[in-house]
Amino acid sequence: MAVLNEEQRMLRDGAEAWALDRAPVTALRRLRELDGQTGFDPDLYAEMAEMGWTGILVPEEFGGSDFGHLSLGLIVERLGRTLLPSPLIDSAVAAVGALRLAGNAAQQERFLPALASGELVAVLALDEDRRHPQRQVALAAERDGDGWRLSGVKRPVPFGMAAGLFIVPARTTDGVALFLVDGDAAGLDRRALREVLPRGAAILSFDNVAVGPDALLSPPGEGQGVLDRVLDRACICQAAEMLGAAVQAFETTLDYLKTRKQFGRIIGQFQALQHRAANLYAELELTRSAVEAALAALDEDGDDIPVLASLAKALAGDTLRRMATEMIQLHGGIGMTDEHDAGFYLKRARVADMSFGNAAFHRERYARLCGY
Amino acid sequence: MAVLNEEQRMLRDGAEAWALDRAPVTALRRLRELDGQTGFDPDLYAEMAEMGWTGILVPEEFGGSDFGHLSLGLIVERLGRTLLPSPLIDSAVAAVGALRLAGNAAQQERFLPALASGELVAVLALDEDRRHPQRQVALAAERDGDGWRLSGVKRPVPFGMAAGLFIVPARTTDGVALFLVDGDAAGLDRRALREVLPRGAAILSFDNVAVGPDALLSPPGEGQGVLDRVLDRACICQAAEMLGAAVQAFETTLDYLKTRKQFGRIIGQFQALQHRAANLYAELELTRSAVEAALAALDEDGDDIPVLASLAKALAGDTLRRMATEMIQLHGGIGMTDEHDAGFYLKRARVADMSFGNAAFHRERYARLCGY
Amino acid sequence: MADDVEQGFRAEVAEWLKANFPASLAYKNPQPYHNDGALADADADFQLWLRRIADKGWGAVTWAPEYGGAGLTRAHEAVINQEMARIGAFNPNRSYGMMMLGPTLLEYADDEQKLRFLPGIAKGTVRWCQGFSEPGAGSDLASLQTKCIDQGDHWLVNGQKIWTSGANHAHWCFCLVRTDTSRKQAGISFLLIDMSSPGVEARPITLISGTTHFAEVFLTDVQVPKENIVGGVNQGWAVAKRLLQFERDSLAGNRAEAPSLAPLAKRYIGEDADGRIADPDLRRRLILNSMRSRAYSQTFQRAAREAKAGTGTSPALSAVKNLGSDVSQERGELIVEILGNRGLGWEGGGFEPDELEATRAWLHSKAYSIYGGSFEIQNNITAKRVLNLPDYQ
Amino acid sequence: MADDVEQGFRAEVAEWLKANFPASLAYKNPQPYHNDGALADADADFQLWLRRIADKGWGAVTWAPEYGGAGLTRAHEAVINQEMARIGAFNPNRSYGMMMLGPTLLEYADDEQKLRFLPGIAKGTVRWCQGFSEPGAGSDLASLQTKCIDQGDHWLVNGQKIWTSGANHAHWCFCLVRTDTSRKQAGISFLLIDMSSPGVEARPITLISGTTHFAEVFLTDVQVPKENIVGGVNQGWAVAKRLLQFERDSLAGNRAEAPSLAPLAKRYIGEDADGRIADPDLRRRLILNSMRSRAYSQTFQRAAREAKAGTGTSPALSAVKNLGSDVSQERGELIVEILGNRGLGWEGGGFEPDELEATRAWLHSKAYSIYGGSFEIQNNITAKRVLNLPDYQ
Repeated sequence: MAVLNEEQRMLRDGAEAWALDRAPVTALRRLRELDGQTGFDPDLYAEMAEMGWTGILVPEEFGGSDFGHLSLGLIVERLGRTLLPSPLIDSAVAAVGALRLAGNAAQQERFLPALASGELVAVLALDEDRRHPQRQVALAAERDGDGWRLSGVKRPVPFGMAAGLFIVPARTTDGVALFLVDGDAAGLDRRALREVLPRGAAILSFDNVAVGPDALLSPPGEGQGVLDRVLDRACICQAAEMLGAAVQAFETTLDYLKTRKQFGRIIGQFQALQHRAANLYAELELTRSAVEAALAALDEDGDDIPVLASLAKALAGDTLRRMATEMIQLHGGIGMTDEHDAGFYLKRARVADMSFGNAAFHRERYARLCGY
Repeated sequence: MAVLNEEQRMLRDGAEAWALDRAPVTALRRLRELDGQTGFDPDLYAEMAEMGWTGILVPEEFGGSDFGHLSLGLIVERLGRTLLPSPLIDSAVAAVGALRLAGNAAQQERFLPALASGELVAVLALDEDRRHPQRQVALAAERDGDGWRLSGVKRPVPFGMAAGLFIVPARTTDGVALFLVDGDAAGLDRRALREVLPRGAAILSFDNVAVGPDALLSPPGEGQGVLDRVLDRACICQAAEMLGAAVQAFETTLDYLKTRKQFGRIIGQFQALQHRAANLYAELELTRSAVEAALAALDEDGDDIPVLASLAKALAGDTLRRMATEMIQLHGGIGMTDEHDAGFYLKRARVADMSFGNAAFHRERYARLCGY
Repeated sequence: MADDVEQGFRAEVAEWLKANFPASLAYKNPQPYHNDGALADADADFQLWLRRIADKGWGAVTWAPEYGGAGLTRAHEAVINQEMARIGAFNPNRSYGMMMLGPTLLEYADDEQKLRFLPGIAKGTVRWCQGFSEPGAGSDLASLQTKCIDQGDHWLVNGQKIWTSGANHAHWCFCLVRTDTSRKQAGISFLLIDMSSPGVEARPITLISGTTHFAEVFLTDVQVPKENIVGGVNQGWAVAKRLLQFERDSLAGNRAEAPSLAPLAKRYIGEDADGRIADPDLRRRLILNSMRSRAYSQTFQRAAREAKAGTGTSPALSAVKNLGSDVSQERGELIVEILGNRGLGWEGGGFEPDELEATRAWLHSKAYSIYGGSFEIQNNITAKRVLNLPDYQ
Repeated sequence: MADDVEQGFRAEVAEWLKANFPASLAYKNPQPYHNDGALADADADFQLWLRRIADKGWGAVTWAPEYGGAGLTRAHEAVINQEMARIGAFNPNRSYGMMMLGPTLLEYADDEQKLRFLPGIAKGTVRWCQGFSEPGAGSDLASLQTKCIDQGDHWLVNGQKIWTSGANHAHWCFCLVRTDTSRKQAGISFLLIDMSSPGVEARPITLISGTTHFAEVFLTDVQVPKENIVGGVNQGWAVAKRLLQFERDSLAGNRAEAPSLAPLAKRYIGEDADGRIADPDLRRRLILNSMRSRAYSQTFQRAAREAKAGTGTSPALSAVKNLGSDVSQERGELIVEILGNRGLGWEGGGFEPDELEATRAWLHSKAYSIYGGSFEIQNNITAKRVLNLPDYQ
């Protein structure tokens, strides 16, 4: 575990206590059964905002605390343990990050306070169908007077049914630009997707959506650079959340190994399972190191952030998938039932891996950055 | 184990008995200590020839038995168990294969009987320094009257110090051609290499070596096609030999697990080791299937030989390496000593993997052939 | 079978198939991993096909006609299977009864039981479920608790079963029950229970894949006729072990031969300039899986050849089962990774039916290494029985 | 240390290093995996460097001056290490005595023993070897048999040790001996034996890598002074366990931070049109190893930070050791695969010295998961002490 200051310890302990009390896995179950399109519980999000979590990356002048990424990472790790669906990473990390990196004074003043207070949920509308786009944005923006017109499709957009604001990378004749698009913009159609786990995913169809000049967050040619930096932040926080889920999957499994009896023995006595547990523990420790190093690098503005981000996201992706798979296997039949939580960890492993580029994408990115 | 006919069973049992009696691992040790440049024991090779093994792929009219590749595979698997170094694959499979596939009547008459009787050892001079060439032969052949002149370097050439004849792929202006070059040709310099295991490897330097028109085995443009087919045969037999080594490494280790005591127990009682042994057993069975399917395809002249060859060679490479590594690990300290045989299996794993293209090469080849 | 006889039979089969196999079912075997009858029930053409096969006796080609079979040889069966495969047809009678109970009854049942139960299995009219596992017992089957008390003219059964595949669609259940509480394996009997008996209740269990393939079965004061025990009182363990071997065979057998994923990957991910799948990291894992999958299928064919020739040591089924589940679970993971965001769908619009099916199949595949003897149990068996490694105690 | 004090000390160190570190040794630490003194002995500049460091007290920076150290803090030591690293210098005193025995003596030895043995370690003048393992004992250290009998004025030692690193170059040996045959762990003492005593014979063992780093040590009627037992008679097990912890630390610590293999791979294999290592299969394995290697090094740094801060749960050393050996063994395999045919050389012409060295290092690396507590033992420790999983019995 990282070396923390007093503030960070309080945040972490607060998040842990709150998650246990307010956001156990049953919160996810409830959301699934509600079959709503929001993908998260607005009341819980309001509580999170009240505790200041949505403002942790927002400067104090806009109502945030500017505590930094390590602090936020500690919180999402705790929330990740019980798989709480919330737009915290999408909105309070990615959208806040984009506005801080590229927003002009007016844009920051307009949106950052609302994001910090949790009143506004803003998300990236990034993926275009099958996978992470990797510099191949297809949604097109054309100049129209002093504004722009956007056409194309983004999917899946997490929390896309509920978000009030989208940050939309679009292709222009001069390169990628980022736009701020209102959720209720004319010509913007949203359709809900039912995924393996609730996260309010949507298909966004932009049919000649007109936006004004004040919607331009990052001008053509500069958008990709900003987007890359935003995605590094999102990846690292997403990895922290995945680490939390993996830790919980491991601990739940470990508890089971210590209580379940088969053939007249506690199954945790079987050496083959002991060694598997030991190897999983080692993987968890590796992943924790990568996640914490990346979070620290963000706060120190280190120059190897892209490498550390890809490392953390790739490791977290593999570790969580492996851990969730072993969770099911070691639980045996009960782990295959919907009644047990194990399946949720497996599903989350897949969804989280696909968010902001999967492990394969980040391994390849790491390789390119490191000259392989 | 493959379903065998009576002839094949006799060959297999004969090879097994002979290998145990005449070619235990001490034969390899002896060769190493002799520090000779031959890389094999000519007396043992003569015995092998006497039993007809060198003629198994040679037609009866040239003094062979034409028993086919499965028969030869059974023998090399048995020889592989005790790691006997011999040019059987290089000469009796690859060289014989090249002469049968491409040789004219005169060439076949001149060389096949001598190869079948074991008097002549012929090998491919294939690799050019670091790795398997994969269609990038550098050694050049230029026309000179009605003959040719060869210039370039081949290394390592196994049994290159002892071979009487080389089959040399060379680049011409019209594509790859194959040449037959006498071991004592003027301008051909051979220098011995000391490798981790004896196999008589040499550096062959061709300094304007003049050969006559009768040295042309495969004309320009046709050489690569012949070479590919020859290499498929060599790969498959090499994989059979590696399977034998892996089986022996496994069985030796299994015996050790059943006798070695630690903490007051036979270590084979420890479940973590039991499961590792079970997984290794499964890998061995997979590899055996791939090897036997490939051998059978050769004898049936199946049309997926290239795919099956790459599959068998890649699997055998990984399996033998893994098995040899586990052999050392499970033997503990004693496995690290030169006195124990484990290190020989590890070294053989690496050398055999590099022969005729390593596992990575064959995975990639398999992938290309199968459209990945 | 002589070559010319085989030729004649083959032609006959081809002709019959042409006339009788419903075209709508070609290459669409609706029994992929569900196998609980629910899907097949809904399809009229499937029902028609099942009836035609049953009438022909081909639901159980090698069984005697009095047991509902066609009384033919394994060679005939092979020809029928080959001819079916050629046109995308399939045997509609791949039920638990057919794959597991039938062969077991042929070996252990008395004549009366055979005549009574085999025809329903061969014709596909009676659906069976397996009542082995119990809550708390898991892989340790022999610790089962369901009580079966001799009441003179009948057995009285009380207990609970779990992981009973297809219990909510089954007519009968083959059960393990405890007829002697003083001994472990030697106190178990193999009992056939009519699911419509009073006191039998099946409650479906929803799996992570959303299917309700399994059920819990509650047995409360269920009366079962005395003659429904197979293999003798307290002799059920041997019967069960044999049945589990048949199960292992059929589970492993189901998973040989899988089509290449290269076309799917190229469709979803694209190719690089060199014609390779554009994602190099995923590509390598696809290659490895393909190679293992092919070698697995070669292993299967080899085992079959060797079994036929009765020679050599065949690869142990316990190890083969683990290889099979490993290869197919990895395949399931690879497919959803290929599908990318399209592999995250659960239901409803926005996803192709194939995509939704792949996601469910991926989730379901996690069961391969749990059911039918878990990965760990198979490894124990391999270590002990194949490698002869000593027990811990 | 205040910032300005540190600045001053750093400048002082840099200046001293500039004046005293032999240029010929820059980036050429001759102690890579041999560590038996044989190589270092042969190098005059190395000997010079060792003497200069010893005179400065920097062979054991934090030890008290009466023990041959410089009496400085860990912070000073860190500055010295950083300044050395900057110019490719290194501590020439990384011996078994320094890494394992010294710290143990500091905790367990009496004052007289400390004054007698620590200076030789700190100055690098006395070389030590470790006499723990015995034939037949392997990982089960506590079953050792070497007898140590109280003869009134001395101990009489008889027995055999194996895997004694550097025994043929060592002046002294720290041994585990049995002073009580009636108890297992509680009958073991920690004894220091002069290798020049009559009855001590070391026979080198050749390893698969060709090195003779280890030896068998035969102890025949060896007389050892009574005062050479550390930590008390029959109290040796605790001393040994502590020493093994130091060993684990140093083994794990040795293997953090490894330079990228990409340049080597591109040199030996070439690049594709896209600038990638031309062998896509090997490339992916290189990437995975690089990622794990980096995360391993991050884990090390984290453990150090956490240990310093005394907060949180640090990753268990047993698990870290296994990760470390795994990553470096894989690296060894990758390097010889990169070298291809050039990775098959043993000695003599036709190979570059670096190539031969890589081949030997690959073979030697197989020992990482065996010595200092095997992979299996470390996993047992993790399962038991870190994860609190129950024992089998």
